[in-house]
Amino acid sequence: LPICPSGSISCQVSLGELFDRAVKLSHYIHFLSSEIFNEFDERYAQGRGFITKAVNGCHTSSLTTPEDKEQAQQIHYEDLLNLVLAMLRSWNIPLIHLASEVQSIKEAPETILWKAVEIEEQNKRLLEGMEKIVGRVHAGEVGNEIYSPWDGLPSLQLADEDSKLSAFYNLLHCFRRDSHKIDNYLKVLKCRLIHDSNC
Amino acid sequence: TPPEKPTIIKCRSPEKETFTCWWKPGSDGGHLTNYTLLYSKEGEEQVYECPDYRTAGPNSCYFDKKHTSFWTIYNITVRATNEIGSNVSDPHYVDVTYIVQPDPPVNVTLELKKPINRKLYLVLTWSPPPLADVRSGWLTLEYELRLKPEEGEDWETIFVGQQTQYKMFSLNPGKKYIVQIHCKPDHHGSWSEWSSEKYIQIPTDFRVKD
Amino acid sequence: TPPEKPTIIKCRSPEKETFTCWWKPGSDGGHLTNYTLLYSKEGEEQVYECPDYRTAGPNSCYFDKKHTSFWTIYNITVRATNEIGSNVSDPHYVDVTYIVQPDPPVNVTLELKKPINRKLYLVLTWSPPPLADVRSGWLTLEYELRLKPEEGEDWETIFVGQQTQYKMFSLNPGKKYIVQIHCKPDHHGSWSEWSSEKYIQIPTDFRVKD
Repeated sequence: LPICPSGSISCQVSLGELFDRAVKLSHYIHFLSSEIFNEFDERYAQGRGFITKAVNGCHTSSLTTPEDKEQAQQIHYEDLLNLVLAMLRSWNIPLIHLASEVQSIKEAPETILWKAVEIEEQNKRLLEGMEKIVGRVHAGEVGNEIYSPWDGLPSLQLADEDSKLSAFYNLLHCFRRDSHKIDNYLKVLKCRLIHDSNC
Repeated sequence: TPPEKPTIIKCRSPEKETFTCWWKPGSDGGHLTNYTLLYSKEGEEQVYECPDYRTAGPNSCYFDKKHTSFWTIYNITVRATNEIGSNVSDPHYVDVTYIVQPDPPVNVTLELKKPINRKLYLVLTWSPPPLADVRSGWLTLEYELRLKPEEGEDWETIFVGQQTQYKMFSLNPGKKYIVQIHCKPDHHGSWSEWSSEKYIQIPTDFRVKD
Repeated sequence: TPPEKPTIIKCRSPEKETFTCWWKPGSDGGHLTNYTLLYSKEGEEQVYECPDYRTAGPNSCYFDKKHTSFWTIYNITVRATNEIGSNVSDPHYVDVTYIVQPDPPVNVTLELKKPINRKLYLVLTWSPPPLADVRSGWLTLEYELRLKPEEGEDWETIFVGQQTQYKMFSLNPGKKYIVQIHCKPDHHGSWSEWSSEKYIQIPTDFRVKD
């Protein structure tokens, strides 16, 4: 049990522990997002060329994110933290709808349904954690609320099955990519801020 | 007299998603006494009351997923009140990651294997507790097994990391062994209870052939 | 005749910073044929030519750090041209995130440890491949080890996560074991080749105490 220093107003979870938990969670969320994407791809997307529509079709592409190691190391850590926060916020609404709309897919297996709900819950939890970390690092101020709006709900509800499945594919493809970026950036941030880039 | 000060005795999370705290009442001073669990979160002034006094039985408070945050430290107290007055427990600090105690592993199986012209050996297999198994990437468990001859005194304990299988080569022929397994989260948290005892009789020709 | 259309056979990144693609020429139609690799990146109209045909040897294109981006799909084709005409390969779509195959781990050491009145066990340690920068957190590697008795048939494989050390308890006394380790980026990419074989002789008194 963390022994709180007696007389202190309250004891705190250390920044190092917050990052450990955030990285473990982002790793888990990306693991889930890869699984749900692969399962959906195998079951609904074989030979239907959904990838071509998904290319360059992510609602978060307006956020300029580091695309290689150098960029990830050169960007100021506060900007990278805010970028992670912006990406998580940008996915809050789409994941809520994914978890509910996925139920409408014909014969969607339980494993896909359960993962969609789990991803939405854990992403919200990671967002809570990141707001805590940013609040701790920025000493209070949690940065203005930048995020990319999402207008994809109607396409998840289309009557035409093929178009609807293509919309789901696009969402899962984009979330797999973004959750991997988030996981990667948090691992870099953890090594930079907690282990002095010497993980 | 006012009721005696209660004591918070334990808080536990079985799967890092929810948690429960239990308290032990002091004497009730001869009057009907009721108990209120209050908590605040690190860095916040606001005080909340226990969301659910019933699910985990008497003198307990159950925090469901919505009320469980694993980014913060909870400062928990329990107040006992009767018509004369009230008394508050010492604060109990909880960081959910540190109070994870999983349920024991399940489906423990023991199997003697005798490959041709090779030694007979014992294979133990088990599964994670159901609650943890579903979220394999979220709650990483480590296992430890213990065994001893049925009439023996001291257990031999072997840490096997994250594996859910173990091969035992060097066992004494003709002996009957008791085997149990328990598990723990890979970082913080505590060992589960031991799984129920399993028995295996080693045949007498279980010899180390050189 | 114009050359046959070439085929892009493989693209690989050894350390998640650069990558290389290889192609297999078709028949050259009896004329001197040269090859041009062209690529475009997701969301961009512009078409670029291979930045370096030499570093990775014949029929290859090496993309150094400056030309390597992650989380973006490269559309790559190779054109074969001779004096009669030319032919273009099918497009090969690559996101470098998914083609990382590290080199094998290095400095594999095996050490038998015998703590007083505790069982003897084997400690394996290793280091990440030199090219891989795991210090910055950009690349995170996971490891798997396999071992088998020298004359044994089937390997036993154990996933050890991100650790670079492992303790083996259940080993067969008197046996000589072969041990190898390989690694993979966490999440995506493929396993490296196995490290070179290491041998360890387990002494005969490696017995379970009653």
